[in-house]
Amino acid sequence: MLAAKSISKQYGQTKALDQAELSMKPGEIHALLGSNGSGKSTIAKVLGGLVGKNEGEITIDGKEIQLRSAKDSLAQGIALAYQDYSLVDQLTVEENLFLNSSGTLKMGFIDYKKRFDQTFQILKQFHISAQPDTYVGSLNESDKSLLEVAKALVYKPRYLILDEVTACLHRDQVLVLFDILRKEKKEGLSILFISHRFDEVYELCETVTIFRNGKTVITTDLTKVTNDDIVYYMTGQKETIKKQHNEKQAAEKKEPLLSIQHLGVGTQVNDVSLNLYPGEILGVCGLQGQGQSEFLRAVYGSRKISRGNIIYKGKRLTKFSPERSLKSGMAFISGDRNSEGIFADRSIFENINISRSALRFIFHGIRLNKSMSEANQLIKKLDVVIGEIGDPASSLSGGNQQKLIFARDLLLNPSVVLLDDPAKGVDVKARSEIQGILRGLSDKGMACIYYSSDYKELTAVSDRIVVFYEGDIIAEFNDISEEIESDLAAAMLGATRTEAE
Amino acid sequence: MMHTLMIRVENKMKKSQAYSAYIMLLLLVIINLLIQGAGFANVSTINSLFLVNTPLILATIAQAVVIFCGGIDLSIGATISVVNAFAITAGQYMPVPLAWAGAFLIAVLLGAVKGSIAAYLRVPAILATFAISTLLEGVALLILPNPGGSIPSSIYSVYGGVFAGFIPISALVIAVVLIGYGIVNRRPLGAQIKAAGANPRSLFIAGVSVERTKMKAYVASGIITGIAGLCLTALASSGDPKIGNALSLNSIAATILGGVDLSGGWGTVGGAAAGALFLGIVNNIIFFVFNNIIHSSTFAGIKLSYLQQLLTNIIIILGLSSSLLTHLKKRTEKEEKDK
Amino acid sequence: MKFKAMDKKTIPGVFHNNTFIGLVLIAVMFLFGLTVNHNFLSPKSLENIFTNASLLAFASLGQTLVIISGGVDMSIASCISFGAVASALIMKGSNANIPQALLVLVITGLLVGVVNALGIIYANIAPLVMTLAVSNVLNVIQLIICNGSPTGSLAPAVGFLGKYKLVSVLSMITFLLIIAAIFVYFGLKHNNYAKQLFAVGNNRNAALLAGINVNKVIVITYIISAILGCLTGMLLLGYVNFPYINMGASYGMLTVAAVVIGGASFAGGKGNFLGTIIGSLVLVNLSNILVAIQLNDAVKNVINGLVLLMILVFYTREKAIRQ
Amino acid sequence: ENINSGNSNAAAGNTTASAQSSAGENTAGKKNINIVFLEGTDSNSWRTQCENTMQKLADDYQSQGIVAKYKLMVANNDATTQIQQMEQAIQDKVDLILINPVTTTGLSATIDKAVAQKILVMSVDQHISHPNVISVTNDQYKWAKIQADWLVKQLGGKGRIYRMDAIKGAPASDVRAKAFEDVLSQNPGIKTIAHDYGMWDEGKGKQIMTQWLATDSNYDGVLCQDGNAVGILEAIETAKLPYPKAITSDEYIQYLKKWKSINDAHPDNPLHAIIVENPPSIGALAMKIGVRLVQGDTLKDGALASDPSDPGHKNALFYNPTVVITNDNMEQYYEKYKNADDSAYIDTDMTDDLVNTYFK
Ligand SMILES: Nc1ncnc2c1ncn2[C@@H]1O[C@H](COP(=O)(O)OP(=O)(O)OP(=O)(O)O)[C@@H](O)[C@H]1O
Ligand SMILES: Nc1ncnc2c1ncn2[C@@H]1O[C@H](COP(=O)(O)OP(=O)(O)OP(=O)(O)O)[C@@H](O)[C@H]1O
Ligand SMILES: [Mg+2]
Ligand SMILES: [Mg+2]
Repeated sequence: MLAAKSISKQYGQTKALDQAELSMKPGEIHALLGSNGSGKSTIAKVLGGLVGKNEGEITIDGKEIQLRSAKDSLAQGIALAYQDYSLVDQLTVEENLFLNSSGTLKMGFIDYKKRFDQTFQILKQFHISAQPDTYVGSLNESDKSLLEVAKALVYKPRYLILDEVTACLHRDQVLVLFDILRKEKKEGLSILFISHRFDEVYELCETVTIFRNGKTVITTDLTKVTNDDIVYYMTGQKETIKKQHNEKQAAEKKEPLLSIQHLGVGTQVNDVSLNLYPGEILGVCGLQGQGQSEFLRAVYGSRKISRGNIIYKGKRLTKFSPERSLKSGMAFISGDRNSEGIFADRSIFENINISRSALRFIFHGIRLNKSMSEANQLIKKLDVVIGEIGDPASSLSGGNQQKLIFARDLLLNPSVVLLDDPAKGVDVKARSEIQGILRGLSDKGMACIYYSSDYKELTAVSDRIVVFYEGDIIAEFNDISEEIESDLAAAMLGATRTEAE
Repeated sequence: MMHTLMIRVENKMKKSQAYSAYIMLLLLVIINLLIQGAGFANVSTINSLFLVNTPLILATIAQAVVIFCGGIDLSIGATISVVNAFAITAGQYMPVPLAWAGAFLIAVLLGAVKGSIAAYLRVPAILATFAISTLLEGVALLILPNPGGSIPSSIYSVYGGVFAGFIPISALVIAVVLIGYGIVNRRPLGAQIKAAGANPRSLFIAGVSVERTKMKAYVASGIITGIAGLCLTALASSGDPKIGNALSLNSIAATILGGVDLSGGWGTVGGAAAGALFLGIVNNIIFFVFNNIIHSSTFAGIKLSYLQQLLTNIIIILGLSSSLLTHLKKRTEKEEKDK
Repeated sequence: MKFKAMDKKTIPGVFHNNTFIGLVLIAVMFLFGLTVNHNFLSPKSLENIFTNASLLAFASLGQTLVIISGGVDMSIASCISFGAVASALIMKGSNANIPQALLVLVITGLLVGVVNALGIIYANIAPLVMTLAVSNVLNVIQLIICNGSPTGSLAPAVGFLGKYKLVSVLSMITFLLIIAAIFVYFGLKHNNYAKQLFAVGNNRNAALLAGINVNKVIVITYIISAILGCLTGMLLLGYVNFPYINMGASYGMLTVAAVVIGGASFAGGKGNFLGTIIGSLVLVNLSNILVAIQLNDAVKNVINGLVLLMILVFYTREKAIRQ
Repeated sequence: ENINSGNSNAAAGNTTASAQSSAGENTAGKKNINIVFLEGTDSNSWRTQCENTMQKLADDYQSQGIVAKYKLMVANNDATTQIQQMEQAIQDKVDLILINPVTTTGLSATIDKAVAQKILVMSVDQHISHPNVISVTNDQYKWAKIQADWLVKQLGGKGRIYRMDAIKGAPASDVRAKAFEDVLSQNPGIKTIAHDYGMWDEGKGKQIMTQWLATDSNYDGVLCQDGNAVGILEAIETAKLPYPKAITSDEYIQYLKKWKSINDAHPDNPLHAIIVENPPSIGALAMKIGVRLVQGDTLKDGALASDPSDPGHKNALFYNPTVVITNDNMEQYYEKYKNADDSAYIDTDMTDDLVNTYFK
């Protein structure tokens, strides 16, 4: 049994872990829950040897162990799949999997055939659509995420820690992964499963530990707690999270704000037409890589469009760039905050104000006091947990970073917001807050195109949902309720049953 | 049969990270053949091309290995000067083979020193090696205050000779180094070095010591630098404490010409060698054109020697831009893959 | 509001602060200089140190911006050389010709900056190598415009800027630097360009999606750097008093060192001009101490390298992977 | 005993013979000579002026039909580039290679190849230590000795001086430094307060001198090599200190003009300076000699001397500095040069009469 006892970790002013307790038993899948910034990733990294603890001890079967590097952890049989990956884009899949493994050596040299075969098997097992000699940089998010798990399993660990690996996976991929995990579990593997998706936790895990503010609140059997209990333990508040879905009648469909006609983007988007009306939240649903991300980026101007027209506020757009789109009242929010959202070394203040500064003449002056108070207001309104407004954004937890990006765009009062899986890795509470904010703004006339990898999230927030499949819209749902979830799931897999209502 | 072979070669080329470098080199060779004709394609021209450029080619390979692991070495030139100064000076007091072995070991040791500073002290390599290069320039002068000394002429005749009637011995040295690094690449270390450059955190997580890996890369680079220094000594057949200094910047330009990514983790040693050879051939063409084709001493009032330098640099910039080819290539490949 | 964070800084925090280490280092160097030569801190000596540090700081100003943007500009040295030679050629010793000289320097800076940036942005060439290649070209152009031997001379006004001493330790050049520093300090705090520059340097992709015209920022940055380089050349001409080929050659890597010792990171997104000024002072101090010590040139090189290395180890250690 | 740079049959003593015989067979009055000048760097105006005089001479020769082709190649201070250029010049079978070397020793193996092809190789401005190469240079030792002796005399054999050499390891700088040292060691009354290297960079010279003056302004003279004296005077003026009792050479016209203007400003207290020529026309001299050697002429016995850096060989042709400018004749030279460019150098035309003095 792997046990972490009263672990503390201090980052500058932030106490990421405060006497936290956690244990993993062989043959058990254990869930670790907590809101954004509660210290889940931190304890995972402590166990992985990537972060040094300040206090506390770690034991295996009662004996204390020292984890000074990832090498130590691997030697103790602990392997991790990281929330932000540990893959090298510049290397191939097989080089990544066997970066440090003697499993494929013959007399000290790489046995290429053996390595290829093993990699091939693994890719097949995980349903990853890549060749062993594909460069990892060219894989999409969900394949990377699966590969991250596969890489951890290559070490044949006794303890496997998975930090939000399902955050960008689709249902079918989740099922594949869970099958593999259950099989490993039967062979005695102990798994720690960190996630914000409760249904998956219920589906896979037996026991759960819940963190709040770096402390362990409870460790218990999952059968003994309800959804509401968990939320209570995570947040310390008794209120249930409200369903955000609004009762408002479908937006008046007179003048579309944005009209997209026969849009094509390279080979990813074939021929997409849709209208977006003021005040509506249009959900976009689809498996990973069906063209929805490219579609959103093309509308925003960061991908080149190859065919079709975009008519915005009655005018046909001719030149495209994020800068132009932003200036004309569009905003874009990506869920991939590390590479597309956050300026980690810059202050929270700068992170919030950057888009506004992009709107102005490049040498325009800034009135610090005015923007500072606006930023503070937004932070309060969005309930972002920060230290000082001058601290670097890297000092925030993932969910809070995501809220910063929302704050950045809200400052601009955009008329159209394009969202690419914006709540990826955001905890339930923050997610519902974000959805509340979006809803509030759309009531004032703002329109959204909202893509999410989680269709439950979509049914909660959208007025209307379109489904992308292989670069085309193959279905549209106008009446949103939880009942359509099964239809959505079917449509995502390409069931050509046009739900014209 | 022939056809499928061609396709296989072509595919392998396209997959190569040095794709553009090879194409560029080929292009330049063709241009040169068109200009100079048979004058270029004869054994003695080719031999002299390799003979003179082997130090640069090896320095570029050494530079590439350091760049793979996320570093850069501005002191390669000064290291080569130290090797040269030591080999010549020590050669006066001890048997020449011993002196040369000592000079070589110094380069290896210096590789280890640079590696420790970059890996363990974590000082940005570009500045650390800038400081080291100042230091080593002083050391070379201390070892050999004035240019001079000589080596047995037999060394030069071997180094400058040809094998089997048409293969330059100097090219064989390059081949040996390339094969040597190929062996490293057949061990996990090859990919580990690139991981250390591209994403050290991932390498650490894989349980491999980033510091040690970088160390190994710098030592490997030191070994190759040592060979480069000895080749330059053979070429010059004497000592000069400043002889290698220009190689630092030239080798960096050549690695980039060879398709190596300066930010680490991407490229091949073969590409690097091709990049260096590219520079050598540019010099060759420029000499030929200005010596044999252009017959006035000024052009539009500008001295030809200035135009000659201008043209050299412009060709180099064009060569550097050719990485555009692979860049576009990568982009389209990625787009296809996304599908 | 902005001082709040400062208040909380604990003592160990101060030790991680580059400005602080820099000042300590300068103090140590002053003391060491005193032991080598008891006049090392005389007003004249200080004036000389400050003036030379100011020249280096001017040369490093553009480099600071470029390094913040995540690049590096190796063409500054050749811009300085060109600036000196070209402005002497045009000024011909007369104040009336200063506007033309300035115009030519600015246009040249503009062209150099644009070419640098185009290569970096569109041909995807690493900044180090692209700017190095452009620098070679500019050096040849310097030779071409004066046909290998510089002619002309500086205007009296430029000589005044370069050599006039205001009071005791304060030369005109140092005074100009102080003004520039104040200007840049507020510029970096209160200007859109600066915010965008830091954002581009920190995360280029995110900057693009946040609506910043990334290419524009990069082009502007390299243009500023090249123009400032050319203008520094004019100032250097004022200081030295006459032009010669490759006057700025020694400034190349020193500007990079000054900026990085000043706390900027090669990864981009971090840095400030105040730090660069301190970095320049550290480097000029080192070189002046070496002038004060009586040693063989080769040994001086060795010492110079070793001390520089030590300073770098102190200052510019990158973060460990494990935290 | 086979440790010998290059041709094993070329014994140190009779280099004259081998250098000449290699080119001297049946070539009397040879026309259409092909010449390549391999220049190490053209990044200073001395070199530029040297190249220009050579180009002018080559144009003359070309119009007379003596020279068919004259080409200038620059190696940008890169030794391997220069070796490559020489290799190619050999492949092109030129008749005469003139070279201002990036490395004074590193070309020997390549030179052997040229010699084997009967190509005449001559070094310009810097000495190359190779038995078959005739180096045509200004006599740097004499250049420095004249000035050091003058300085000692000016100071009356005692005083405190600052000394600035150029670059440690650069042959000319080292030979001059040796001459300085030889003179100073015989004059113990002269005390060197500080010694540094000005890198042939006036700005660097100014910075060093300013620092010296800031810490110790009690000095009598400055013993410096060229490329620094103007900067040194600038430093003195900026520091508002009196001029030294004696200061040595810089061969810029600029220095001459500055000197004149100082003297004009203080007619009763002139600047005590000295200029010893280091003529850029040395390149033209080398070409003239080279062409005659290719044409089969023979050097006079005793024309060849040995260079201080290379005592083992007698393969140096020195140009003796004749122009020595002091306050006695400064006005006269000022008149001669007052219309020349500031960055030009004091020069001497290398006449055919002068060339004849080297030949039989
Ligand atoms: N490198 C760091 N420097 C400073 N503070 C950090 C660092 N990494 C994490 N923190 C802080 O430590 C706390 C715990 O962060 P951690 O990443 O463990 O949260 P988490 O539970 O994984 O959240 P999420 O669900 O958003 O991933 C947060 O307040 C975060 O701001
Ligand atoms: N027998 C082996 N089996 C598997 N991999 C090996 C073996 N020997 C070496 N390697 C791999 O080759 C690389 C070089 O090996 P080397 O033994 O020199 O250093 P190391 O194992 O990394 O370091 P350490 O000194 O910590 O053991 C290593 O990174 C390792 O991954
Ligand atoms: Mg986390
Ligand atoms: Mg080992």
